[in-house]
Amino acid sequence: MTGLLEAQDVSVRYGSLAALDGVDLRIHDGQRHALIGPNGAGKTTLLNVIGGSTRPHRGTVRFDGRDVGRLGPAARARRGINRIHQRPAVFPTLTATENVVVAALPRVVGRRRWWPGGRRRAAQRLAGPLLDQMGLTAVAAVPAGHLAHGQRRQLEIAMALAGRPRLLLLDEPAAGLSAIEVGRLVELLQALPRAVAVLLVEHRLDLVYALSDTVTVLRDGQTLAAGTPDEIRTSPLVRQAYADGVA
Amino acid sequence: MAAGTNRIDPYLIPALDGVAYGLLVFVAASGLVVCFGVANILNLAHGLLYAIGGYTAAALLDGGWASLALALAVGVLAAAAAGVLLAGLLTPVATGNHLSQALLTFGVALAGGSLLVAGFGPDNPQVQVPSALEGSVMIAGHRYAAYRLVFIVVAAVLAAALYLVVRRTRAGMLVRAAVDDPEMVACLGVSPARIRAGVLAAAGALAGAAGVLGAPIIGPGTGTADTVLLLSLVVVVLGGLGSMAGTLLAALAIGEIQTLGVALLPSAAPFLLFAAMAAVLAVRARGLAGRWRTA
Amino acid sequence: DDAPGTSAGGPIKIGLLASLSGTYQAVGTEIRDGFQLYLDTHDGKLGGRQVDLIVADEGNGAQTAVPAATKLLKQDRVSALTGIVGGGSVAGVTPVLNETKVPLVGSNGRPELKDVSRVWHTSYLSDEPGAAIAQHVRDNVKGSVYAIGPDYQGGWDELRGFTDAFGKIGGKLANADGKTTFTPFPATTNFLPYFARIKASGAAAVYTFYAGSAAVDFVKQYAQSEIKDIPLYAAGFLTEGGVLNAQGEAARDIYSVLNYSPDLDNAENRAFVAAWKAKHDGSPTTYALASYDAAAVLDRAIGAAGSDPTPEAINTAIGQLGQIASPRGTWQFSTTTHSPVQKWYLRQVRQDGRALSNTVVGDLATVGR
Amino acid sequence: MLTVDRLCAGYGGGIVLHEVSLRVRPGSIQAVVGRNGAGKSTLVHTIAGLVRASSGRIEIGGVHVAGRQPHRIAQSGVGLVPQGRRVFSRLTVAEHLHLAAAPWRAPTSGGEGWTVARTLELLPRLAVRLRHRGCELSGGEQQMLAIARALLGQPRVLLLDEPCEGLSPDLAARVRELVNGLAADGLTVLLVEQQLQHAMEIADRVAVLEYGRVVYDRPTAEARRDPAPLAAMLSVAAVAPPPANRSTPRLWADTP
Amino acid sequence: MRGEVIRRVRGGIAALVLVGLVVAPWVVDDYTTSILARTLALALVGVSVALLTGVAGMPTLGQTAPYAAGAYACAVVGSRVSDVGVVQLVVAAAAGALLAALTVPLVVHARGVIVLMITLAIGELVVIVLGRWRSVTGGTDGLAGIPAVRPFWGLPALADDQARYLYALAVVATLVGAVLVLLRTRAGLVLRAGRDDETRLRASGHRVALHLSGAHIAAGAIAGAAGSLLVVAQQYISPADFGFDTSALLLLGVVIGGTASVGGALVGAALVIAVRDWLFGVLPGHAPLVLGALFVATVYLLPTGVNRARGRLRPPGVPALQANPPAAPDQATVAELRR
Ligand SMILES: Nc1ncnc2c1ncn2[C@@H]1O[C@H](COP(=O)(O)OP(=O)(O)OP(=O)(O)O)[C@@H](O)[C@H]1O
Ligand SMILES: Nc1ncnc2c1ncn2[C@@H]1O[C@H](COP(=O)(O)OP(=O)(O)OP(=O)(O)O)[C@@H](O)[C@H]1O
Ligand SMILES: [Mg+2]
Ligand SMILES: [Mg+2]
Repeated sequence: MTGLLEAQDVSVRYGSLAALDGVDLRIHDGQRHALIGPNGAGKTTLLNVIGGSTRPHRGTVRFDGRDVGRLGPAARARRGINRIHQRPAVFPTLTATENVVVAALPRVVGRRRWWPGGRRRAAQRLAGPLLDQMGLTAVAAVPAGHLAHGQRRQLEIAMALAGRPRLLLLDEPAAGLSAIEVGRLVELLQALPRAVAVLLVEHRLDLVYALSDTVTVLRDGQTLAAGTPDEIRTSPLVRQAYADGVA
Repeated sequence: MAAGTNRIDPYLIPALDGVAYGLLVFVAASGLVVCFGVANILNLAHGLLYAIGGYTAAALLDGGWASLALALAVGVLAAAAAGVLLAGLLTPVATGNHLSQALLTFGVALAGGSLLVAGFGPDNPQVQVPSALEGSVMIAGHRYAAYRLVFIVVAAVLAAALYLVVRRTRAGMLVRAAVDDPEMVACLGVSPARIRAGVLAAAGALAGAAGVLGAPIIGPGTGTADTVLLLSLVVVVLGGLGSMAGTLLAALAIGEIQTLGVALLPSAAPFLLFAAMAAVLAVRARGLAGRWRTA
Repeated sequence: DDAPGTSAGGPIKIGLLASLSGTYQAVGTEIRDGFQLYLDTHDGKLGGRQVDLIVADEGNGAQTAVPAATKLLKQDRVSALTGIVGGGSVAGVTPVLNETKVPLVGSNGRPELKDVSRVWHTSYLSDEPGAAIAQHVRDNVKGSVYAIGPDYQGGWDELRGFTDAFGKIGGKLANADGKTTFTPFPATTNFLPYFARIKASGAAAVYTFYAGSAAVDFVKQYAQSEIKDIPLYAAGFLTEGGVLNAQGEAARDIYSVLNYSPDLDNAENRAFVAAWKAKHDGSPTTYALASYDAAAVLDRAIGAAGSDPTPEAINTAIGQLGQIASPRGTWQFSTTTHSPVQKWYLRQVRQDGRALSNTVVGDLATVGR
Repeated sequence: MLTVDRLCAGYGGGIVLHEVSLRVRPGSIQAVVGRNGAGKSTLVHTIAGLVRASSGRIEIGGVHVAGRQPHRIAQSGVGLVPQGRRVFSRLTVAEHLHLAAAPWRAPTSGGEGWTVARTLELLPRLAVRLRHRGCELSGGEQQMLAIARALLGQPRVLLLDEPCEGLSPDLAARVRELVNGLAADGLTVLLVEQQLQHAMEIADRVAVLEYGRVVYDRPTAEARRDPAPLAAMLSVAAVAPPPANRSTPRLWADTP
Repeated sequence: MRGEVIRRVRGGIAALVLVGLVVAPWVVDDYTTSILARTLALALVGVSVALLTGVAGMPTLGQTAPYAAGAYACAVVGSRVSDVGVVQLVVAAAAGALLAALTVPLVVHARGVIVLMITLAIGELVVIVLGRWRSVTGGTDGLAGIPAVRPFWGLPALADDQARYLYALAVVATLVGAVLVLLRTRAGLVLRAGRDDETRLRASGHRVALHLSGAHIAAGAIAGAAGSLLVVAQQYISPADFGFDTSALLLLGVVIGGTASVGGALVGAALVIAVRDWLFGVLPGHAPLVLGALFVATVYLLPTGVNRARGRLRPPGVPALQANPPAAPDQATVAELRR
């Protein structure tokens, strides 16, 4: 079985710094994969490469069997790669609802989507339930620029889901969320359709273990270990990696 | 060989003049580099500040060195004071809110310009260069204005000083930091309002100095402010908004386009400046397209 | 609103449109002051009627001139319009003039117009100065002449006047392709590259036309350039009025052609200059003179228009004025172009007491169609 | 000493904080927890002067500072680690440190002053990124920079708005340890933290903010003794027991 | 609540203005009517500027380029081909759109001040071409003697100021209505989102360059149509009508009106142009001084315009901050604060 996403030998250099150095990653349909590692390991960079906003120096990215290396982020999003950013990125002057509508537009389905205004209406119908799931109904009409930090993160998750992803890239989705919101997030991710693959970057290992089928550990741009959560949890190598990351 | 020299010869002086003219444009634009390029305050009254310097020069210069020094001092002070005034007026407008800044400073430029003309009359006043610099010198068999040669030195010094101040001093860092996030600068204990006043005062001083020194070349008059503003804006934006080396290069390019370019392609002269500008900016924007808002 | 024109002896409204702000403010102010001077020296009356002079600002060109003129014509309902600095402004105002049927006695700019039935100018046609000086240049310059001017309608006309007349009498242009060099206007502030071309062309003299700050730049840079020893001939505006003061020493010896100079020796001029100097610093310019003459034209025309000087009547009366005595010498309207048939003078910038001034050094042709 | 008394504040047309009162003694850490949007950041920003208080008092060292300009408040010794880092994107790390350093200000009572060298020792990753600009750093590196920036100002009062967001678990633990040490040196610390067990590790008092109101404010010890109300309020399963040894970084702190 | 009131008040004002505009020619004199007609044309360009500057986030100083293209196309068609208004409008709009389409490669990738400068250059280049292409444009002195237009086949030509004004009003109302409808579809939403954060918009799968090109061309068509109205209103055009100061004043007018609002742009641009034209008539020589002072005053007096231009602060009509806690007492506080 070929994977939904296959990244091979991905390398990204910034000047003399190798942010990623020959990383391989394979995710198949419906897989929940986590990416962990100390600060500056290259996790966000790898997400950027897969999402299309950073062009790798070397290596290929194939999605759904096709080489997407030359496609920009928009084209990849239309093929089903949706993401949230480490720093929540929302449209500040648009209301929360409008944010979700915009995110939903490119891949919205609806019977009347070819009619004038039809797409927008179809997207609008999607927004309400999504905001509700993220607990944002009360602030649906507030411009996103006026939301609290955690609310923005929740909004961006709703936006990513609105794009009907086949592969969801989550960069620290739980950072800054309170316990209740984290619980809600876990529920939501666990309730995702089985076909949706998830690539999760997270420092909170309890979440990683709870949510992922497989884990990759990055450090200094290289894959240090990969395996099931149980394997990773007990690997002394991984513990070492984190400890060194501090010193 | 001789034929070769002959073919180049007519373009020698335009090429040299391109350098001098480019440097003049750089000096005129230097205040705007600090204000807009570095501090991100769009000041459409920049030409007015230059004109203040120019009129000061016209009023005070009498052909002696002492009067030049005096005019320089008065021009710099007056323009810096105008800059501070402008900073005061700009207080309610957020940094980076270019359109509102444009509205306000354009208004100041309009009103101030007509006040200047009311004060000094609609005629272009005479500007007397120190007599030692009045004449022309011979270069490679061509006559060339001495004053313009001096400019090359002045501008070079200014460019170097600006670079050092912006890149190396704490003040320069504060200004750049305030562009990104004035609130966080305040949380470091520095008043963003004071930074803004300082920037506009410095920009005013530079423009005033440029106005006094440049008066013999781009003299004071009803259209001066607009000419200087337009050239400065072009230079600052072409130069990549705040990069000192880029600005200098852009100024030199403008200088050469306006002299050598005109000498080589006289029929295209009217189009040269704007066509070159649009092309360069469009090409560069395409290159930057990915980078623009990711940061 | 009262209809245009009023009962016998009553006041009459005249509209004056001139650039009182912007690039041409210096010219516009002269035009206003010239007209005002005539009124002041004639008890504020034209044709025996008290004048209600309504001034409006032309700004930088047609786009501000048109609404200002519309106000004068449609709201103030003036009986005649005068002034207007720019040729483009005149062109822009023409449709409104045609609609309201009010005569224009312009005192400066004059574009090409299809229909001049209601348009009169006391100044000149743009190609006349060049035509007037061509013969003199042909006689006195041994060699070819380089023609250079600003790239807009006024510049094209001024230079065409010279090159056409000059060519007809066998003169040769030094320009590379035999055509006048035009510099972008008003963008050109640096003329050195053009001077390099002039030098390379081997010209024996230069003919040019610039006005305002371009004239200052041109003359100052010329004096410092490598062609400073080549004689410079110009339409008189190059050294007229305030610009001469700004040019200073750099303007010395420049020859220019114009329909007026303050040192002309006739009774009208002595009175005019004396009255001017009593009110203003410096000498009057051709702009002030033309406007002064516009007032004189209106004075006589309104007087001749009878008890009800409607715009129509004034217009008809202007056409029948005949010879007009003026500080520039006597002149009259051409019946075809409605602009003056007048004498032109050769002037040179020379020391006059402490200051430099344009001194008449000879008479040129009488020109006008 | 930081005192907030019946403080009300908000943005534009509405009020976010309703009569918030807190009292943080020098050398102590006050934790503030609460759900997203409860008003924690607003509280911090109001103290720092970035949001205008509509009524109420803010006292720092006995001086009433509400209504003062933010830079004046900073000059009186308040340091801020804002949520979302807010590093200067166009300044290099070295420039950040140079700009933030205030060696002329007296070091925090009891402790040694913060120098660039000392901060780099604490956050070694920054040392190898000195020439990188703010926008080129990874999320965690930016967070480190924000912390370093606040420390270099030699604050007497430290406002920390989720300082450990995005830091790897070990580093987060080290930062908490550092904060604890700072408090021991006499610093006044207000710590906003989402993960209650982490807050309780070091805080002397815990306050819960709900819809802009303080609904709970007790010493940590008391909260540990009777965790039920707190747990109910934040709907967390239980409050973690006090760590055995507060100074050892616990590598798998998050392991359930 | 408050948003509702504001919306009502605004709607009321808009209706009043509209009624005022319709009855204006019967109330004011010919001069004012003719000025109004000209102003309407410029205000329509203002709408196109707002579309680009406020909605799409591409601040422009170059809308005079398609405006000029439309005006000259209309003048040429008017004097050589057809005097039917609809034909001229369509030709002018097409000319404007075409010019805008030609410049798309220059502007779509640029942002902020860079767009400002590129569009400035485009505007200046167009003016230079207009001044030199004498066989078609009449050079710097412009084109006069354009025959009066008849709105539709079979209708009489527009002979007086009143008729010309009403024609302009009808066209402007139709086009502005169309723009308002367009902005309510997803196009408007996506453009606003792109102004906020383009990278994010791309990450959601939108083709940003395509949207911006579309907006640019549409704005060009509107400006072109406005050009045809200018020809109708003043029967004379010259390069001076399309110079830098026109662009600058339009942009300022749009800023005053609050960049992102079409109605605001219409009013702001009209106000600035009308005040300028009026000042040149009544305060000869002092117009720039007064106009300048007015701009400065506007920044202080119209903070809403300023804030909305910034696009950060809360636009009016947004409900209160958070889901208010169940308790009641804070209602009083909130109400107090709002007063
Ligand atoms: N645009 C850039 N220019 C230069 N260096 C960069 C750039 N972006 C990232 N880096 C560097 O690449 C390395 C990897 O960064 P990345 O953001 O992928 O880390 P990360 O694993 O996401 O870390 P964190 O957990 O802190 O978010 C870092 O050291 C960072 O400084
Ligand atoms: N700039 C702003 N303008 C208007 N309202 C705002 C603004 N910033 C925050 N708010 C509102 O104020 C309330 C409190 O926000 P605040 O940022 O203080 O929450 P918080 O407790 O810090 O949340 P989080 O844990 O998500 O950071 C929220 O409802 C938010 O929508
Ligand atoms: Mg990261
Ligand atoms: Mg917060």
